[in-house]
Amino acid sequence: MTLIPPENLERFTQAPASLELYRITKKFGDFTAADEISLTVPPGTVHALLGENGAGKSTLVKCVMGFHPATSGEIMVGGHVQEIQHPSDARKYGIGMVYQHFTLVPSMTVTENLVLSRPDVPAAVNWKQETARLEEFMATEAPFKVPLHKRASELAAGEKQKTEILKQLYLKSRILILDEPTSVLTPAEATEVLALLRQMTVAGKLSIIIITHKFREVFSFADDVTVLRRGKLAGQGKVKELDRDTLAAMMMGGASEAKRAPSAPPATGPKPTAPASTRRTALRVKQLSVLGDNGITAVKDVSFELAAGEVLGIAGVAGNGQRELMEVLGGQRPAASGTLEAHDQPYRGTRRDILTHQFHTLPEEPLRNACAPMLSVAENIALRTFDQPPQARWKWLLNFRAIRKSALPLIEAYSIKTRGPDTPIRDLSGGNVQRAILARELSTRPIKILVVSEPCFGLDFAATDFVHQKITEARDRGVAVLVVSSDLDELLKITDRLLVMSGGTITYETPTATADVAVIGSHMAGHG
Amino acid sequence: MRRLLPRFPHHTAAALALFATAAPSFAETVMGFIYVGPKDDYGYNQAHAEGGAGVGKVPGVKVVEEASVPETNAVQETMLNMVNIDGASVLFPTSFGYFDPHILKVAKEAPEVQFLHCGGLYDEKKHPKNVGSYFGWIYEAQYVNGIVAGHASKSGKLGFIAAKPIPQVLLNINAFALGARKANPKATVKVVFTGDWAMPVKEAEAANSLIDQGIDVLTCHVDSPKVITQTSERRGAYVCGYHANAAALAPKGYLTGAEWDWSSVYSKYAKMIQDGKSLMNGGIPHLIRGGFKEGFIKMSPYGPAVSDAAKADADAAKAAFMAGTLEVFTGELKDNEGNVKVPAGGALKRDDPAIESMSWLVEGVLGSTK
Amino acid sequence: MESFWLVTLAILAGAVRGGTPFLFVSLGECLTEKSGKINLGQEGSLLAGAMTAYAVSHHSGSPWYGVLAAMGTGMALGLLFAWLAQLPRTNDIAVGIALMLFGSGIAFFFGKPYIQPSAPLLPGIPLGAWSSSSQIQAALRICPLFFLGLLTAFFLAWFLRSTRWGLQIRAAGDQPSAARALGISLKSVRTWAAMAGSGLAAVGGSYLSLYYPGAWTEAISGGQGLMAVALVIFARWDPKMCLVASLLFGGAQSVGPALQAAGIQTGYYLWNASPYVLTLIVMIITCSTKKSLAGAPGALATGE
Amino acid sequence: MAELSATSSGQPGSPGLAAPTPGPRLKRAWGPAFEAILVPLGAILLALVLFGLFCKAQGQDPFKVYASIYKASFGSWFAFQNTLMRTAPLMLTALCTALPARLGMIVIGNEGALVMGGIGAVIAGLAVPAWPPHLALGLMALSGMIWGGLWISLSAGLRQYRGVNETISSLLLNYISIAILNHLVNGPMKDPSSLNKPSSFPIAEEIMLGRITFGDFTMRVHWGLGYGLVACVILWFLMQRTTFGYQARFIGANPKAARLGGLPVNRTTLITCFLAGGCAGVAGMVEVAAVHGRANESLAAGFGYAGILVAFVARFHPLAIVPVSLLLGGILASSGILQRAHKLPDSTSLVFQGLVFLVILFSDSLYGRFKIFKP
Repeated sequence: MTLIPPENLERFTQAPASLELYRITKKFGDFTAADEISLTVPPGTVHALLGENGAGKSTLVKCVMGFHPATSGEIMVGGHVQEIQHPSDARKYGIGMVYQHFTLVPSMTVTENLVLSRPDVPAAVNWKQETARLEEFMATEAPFKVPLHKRASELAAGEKQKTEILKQLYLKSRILILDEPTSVLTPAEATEVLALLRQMTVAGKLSIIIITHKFREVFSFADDVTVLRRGKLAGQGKVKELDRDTLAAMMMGGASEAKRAPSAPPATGPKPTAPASTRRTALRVKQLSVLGDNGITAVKDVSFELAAGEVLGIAGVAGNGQRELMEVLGGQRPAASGTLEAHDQPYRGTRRDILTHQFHTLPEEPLRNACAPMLSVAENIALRTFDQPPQARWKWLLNFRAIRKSALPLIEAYSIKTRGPDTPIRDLSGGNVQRAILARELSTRPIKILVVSEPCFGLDFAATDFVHQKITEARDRGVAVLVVSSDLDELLKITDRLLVMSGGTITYETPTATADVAVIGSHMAGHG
Repeated sequence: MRRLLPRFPHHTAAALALFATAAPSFAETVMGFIYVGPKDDYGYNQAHAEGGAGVGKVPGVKVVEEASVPETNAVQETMLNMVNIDGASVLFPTSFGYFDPHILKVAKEAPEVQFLHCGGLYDEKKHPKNVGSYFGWIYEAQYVNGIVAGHASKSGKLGFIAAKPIPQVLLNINAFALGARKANPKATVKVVFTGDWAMPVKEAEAANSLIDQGIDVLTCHVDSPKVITQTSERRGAYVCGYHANAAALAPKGYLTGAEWDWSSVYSKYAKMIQDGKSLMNGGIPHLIRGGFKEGFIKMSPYGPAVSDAAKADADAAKAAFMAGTLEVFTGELKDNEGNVKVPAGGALKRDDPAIESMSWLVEGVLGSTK
Repeated sequence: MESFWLVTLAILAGAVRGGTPFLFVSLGECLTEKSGKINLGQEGSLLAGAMTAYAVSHHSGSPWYGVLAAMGTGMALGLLFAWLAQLPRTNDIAVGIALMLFGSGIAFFFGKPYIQPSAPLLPGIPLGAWSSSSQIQAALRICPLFFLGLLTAFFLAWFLRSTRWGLQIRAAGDQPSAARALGISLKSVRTWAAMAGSGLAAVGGSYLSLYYPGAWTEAISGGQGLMAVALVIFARWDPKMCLVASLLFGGAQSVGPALQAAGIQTGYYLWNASPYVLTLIVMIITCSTKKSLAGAPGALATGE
Repeated sequence: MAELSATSSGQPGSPGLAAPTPGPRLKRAWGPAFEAILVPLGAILLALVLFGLFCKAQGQDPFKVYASIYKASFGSWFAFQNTLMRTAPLMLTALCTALPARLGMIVIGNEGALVMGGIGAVIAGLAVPAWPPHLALGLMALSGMIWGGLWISLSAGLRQYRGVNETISSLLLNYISIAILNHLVNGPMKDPSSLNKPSSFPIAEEIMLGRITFGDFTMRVHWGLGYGLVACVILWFLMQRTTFGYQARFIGANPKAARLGGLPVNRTTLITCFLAGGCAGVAGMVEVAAVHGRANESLAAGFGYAGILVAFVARFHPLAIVPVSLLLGGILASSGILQRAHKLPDSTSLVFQGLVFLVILFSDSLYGRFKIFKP
């Protein structure tokens, strides 16, 4: 019961294959998601795939993986044209992928997950033998360790990501596709993992395609880069021969408003002069502890204060309790202990509290966390106002005309692309959902406290700029703003003060103006 | 095995059609039969359905029937349908629960139709004229069952599996116990109530737990005795039947059984109606009851395990019932809590209303009506 | 002392007798739910299985053909379930309720001619032949299907833990997106699981009609198929626990009659509800809004 | 489920209808509406064809069978009244599944809530035998509603506060409520004169729910039909046109997002489930006050389970429940004639219902598949 015949093993480990894509096109109905894209990954190299959300990176990669076969074009592995119709085909040719969303089965142990991922899972598994083999693999080949006996649901995000990568190594994949692999890792972890993978390519064991939007990773890690924009090839070349500006230009194309983004920092408004401590505290979080989905404490004893007219940022690697903290602030999750106070009064997240304190929350992944997908755009926008006149008469009778009427100008102002206010919001694209929710949360006045999480995820540069500007404007009006983001650059740009969250606690605090990125990074990693 | 339910639709209908063309002047009486459960349940409903099938063979009678009609509005609707669409002039809604309020309600709306209800208590003062009720004193047959069972039992412990502690059921239990104690004065009858008319698994479970306690003769009062009969046969216990003949299910252990003979009852009604009698003109009495003597009930043939002594005793009792000289409840009778229910020398005669509202268990019955 | 053992034995025997159909339906439901769908139609499979088994045994003269035929019927209904429940925008619970109606309708309709006739029943294995006591003999006369169920429980536990198909079923039920990424076809995995599960339920039905109580009537099931869903929760989706839970439920079913036989006469209507109350209490104690039940397949009732 | 709120919330833009290019506009405005009508109609047609084949296989002429079904359900004023009588409890019990479904819950405890409502109504009716009929009926309805409502609220509460799956708990509660009913009518509430069918004491004749009458026009159908219609309309209005309904629909679509808006998720869920159970409870009250006059085991006659079927076929839309109840009422009302005129067994109606339900569920997957309905 050998995993792979020894002679093949020899071949795989000795000679990673090349991967060539030739004029790959993928259409969904009338929509062309990837348009005649070609790229080459020579053996033993790292190829970065760069582009904004919706640029077609995932579509392209899924063609290679056989999730949806390309409409036209050819895929060559090791110089031979191969038909990849199904994920099992991809696996046959030694192509493996590490997804942004984990593909581990939560209720299974790491061992079970690894065995299940094999293309040749034996009809009956001899666990003793498999465990011995895995332990040997861990001891000899694996570049990092994960606990084999733990259930996947008990692993931290970083461990999960490592398991995913180990899985591909265990499967002897010769070509590895990594989809934003570092988004859940601390900077130190990210560097470690990428360096190890880099070593393996240099040693001639792997070829890698890495999907990313972090320039730093491209420059420190990749040999070649391909830039996609709106489903088309926007640029390609050796990393050594390119610089940041060229890459940014490729990503953004010629659009004028997009060009402005990197050169003109949006947070141009005057920074507040008075120190935060002298202004009125809008939101006070006191020794807050929260349980995660698995019943394990995700947020431990977190306390901080947010003053009116201040933008406070919470930095941290995704999965360190930010989501749970956000959910408590949004009233979506009960706190295990601790209290919230808004304007020195206890805050419980009831509708009355929300209205009194004008406390608005904009969570990440709005379609999942902030929308009623099958209700219309207008009805979704009305969430904050539906029980107020003119949308409601006598507090209980809905006035649909008013609801639609007040949605129309917002659709216009936030350029939400929809067939009309009555379209179900789930029919909208991700970016437009984000805009609709932004419209809802930012348009009601007078807003006093604003909590946002990953506000620019999935937005293009122009929209990102717009959002940042809105946040800054709000701050200048005296709104207390809390921004949670895993994008440190964004936080550095728009916040006045920064907290770092790691392992469910606040580990570091610094004014943004004097922040040292290296120190923040080490706190994010949990080594204070 | 013998098919207990003849498939009447085809040939009967054909015969009727022939008859109708032969004697067109003869007015056809349409009789509607309504059953609360499926009509082939080996029990209560089947007994009535067989009766219905039997009366269907009488010339000039056409039978319409509907099974599995719940005791709700549905039965009112079925009755009205039978009257309005099928032209029924006599209805036999056979389940006890059809009477109040359903039959009473519909009877007021269709005063020309006769409603004959099985088991209901007709009250001249309260109920419409076109309603009548009939029922059989099947406890007489259970008494005979008891005699045979008392003889057959070696341990003197008998078992009775019943659905609910209602008067009809308690009557049967008491009669069975009295019969058994006639044959064996030390005999006891243990009762288990299952709580529902049709719960095969519970009935089998009850049979098993009774047999485990050394009980060697069983009988029952549930909708379908099939499961209990089979279980006791498998466990090597004796069984007395109820509702219909189930000898085929227990060739070794089937002693005898209390059976209905609705076919004869319904044919008698048909006869009276064809003679121009009705409830409304007083030709048909509103309350008809009957036992062995009137041909309402009968016994299954004795099984191989019945001793000659038992046969003699049982036949004697049956003959006394036929002659009208025997009453089951004669004094002195105590209930199983020691209260005297029938004083010495007295008797609870079969047409005594107290019979049909019995709420106690006779001495020798292990169980409670609560 | 001897009588104590007799009573204990009788209770155990009752649990085995009454618990076997529960065992098959719950194992079937467990398998189906492990793949990520809830099949409330097990009641329909159970009834259709009971009817088919009895009918085929009657015609062929062999109860074992009856059991096989029941399995076939159950699998056909399982296929219907799997197909409908996996169409876009359908809901597995609704499909289950519809199949419950349809399956019992079919069983009652085609079962009419088989209520009366006798069919050869499954033989019991006389494990108590050594004893002279008829109680012991009766208690230890056990249907081969119980041992089959016992084997199935242990086999299923091993199957889910240590076989390729078992792992794939668990993956499909726990994290469909992961299963898809692994190249597992959710459709075929769930279809097979639902078919096997429904087939098992039908075998449970064949036990009812061919062994205990051993007759085909329309009231044969009394909702045992519906209870399977509750049983599986009770057993935490663990086949071996299904065995325990089934025996417990089988025992609970006989508590009412047994207590009366022992002289406790009051409240048997409430006793009849004891398995349901017990399940509800267990659910109330073990469930939590803060985390999902240990062992619960992640994709259950998510529509995924 | 998903389509329903989409179509119901999307009001066709009527102002544009008079414009010179009606073609595409008409389609945009009415395409989804056509789809919402034609797909279920097609499904019912398919079910009829399948059942026809089934009858054919049983040696019956399907057209004659359908002629009989029509005759016995809608063919005459008499038959139609039969259908209407069946319709009343169906509408009320269907709401018990339909309302919680708007919150994303599948409640199947209709039968139990009906039984509890019946018990509650009898207790109230027995307490006030001498009250004026209207008041007494009102109190009985209220009591039935409260008992049934609390029963389903129990399921809802267990879900919201303990995470117990509401489908399973409501199913278990069905069995438990029937056991309670049996216990009560055989014990504490038993009328000793209800000999062979243990029942509670009867409520006074004067406070029974009467037949529908307008002047000289009298129907055989009791006022329960009116209760059902009114409940459907009121609850449609509540769910579709009030802030409470907006909250409920928002919670149903995404409870997490609803919490973000500070909507009282637990309270709305409990109230909705209370109303839902209350409807089934009123169905129980109607059965008691208009039909049985007392509580006994006939209360659990399967109306609850039939209501689940109606709710799903009506896609949980309170107004759609009215015609669907009428349809199922017709099918149920015609089950007798299948036995009497065609000698088909009593389970034929069950096969027919199962078939209709399966085909309707299948048709749910067809929405959006036909380009012709795309706006």
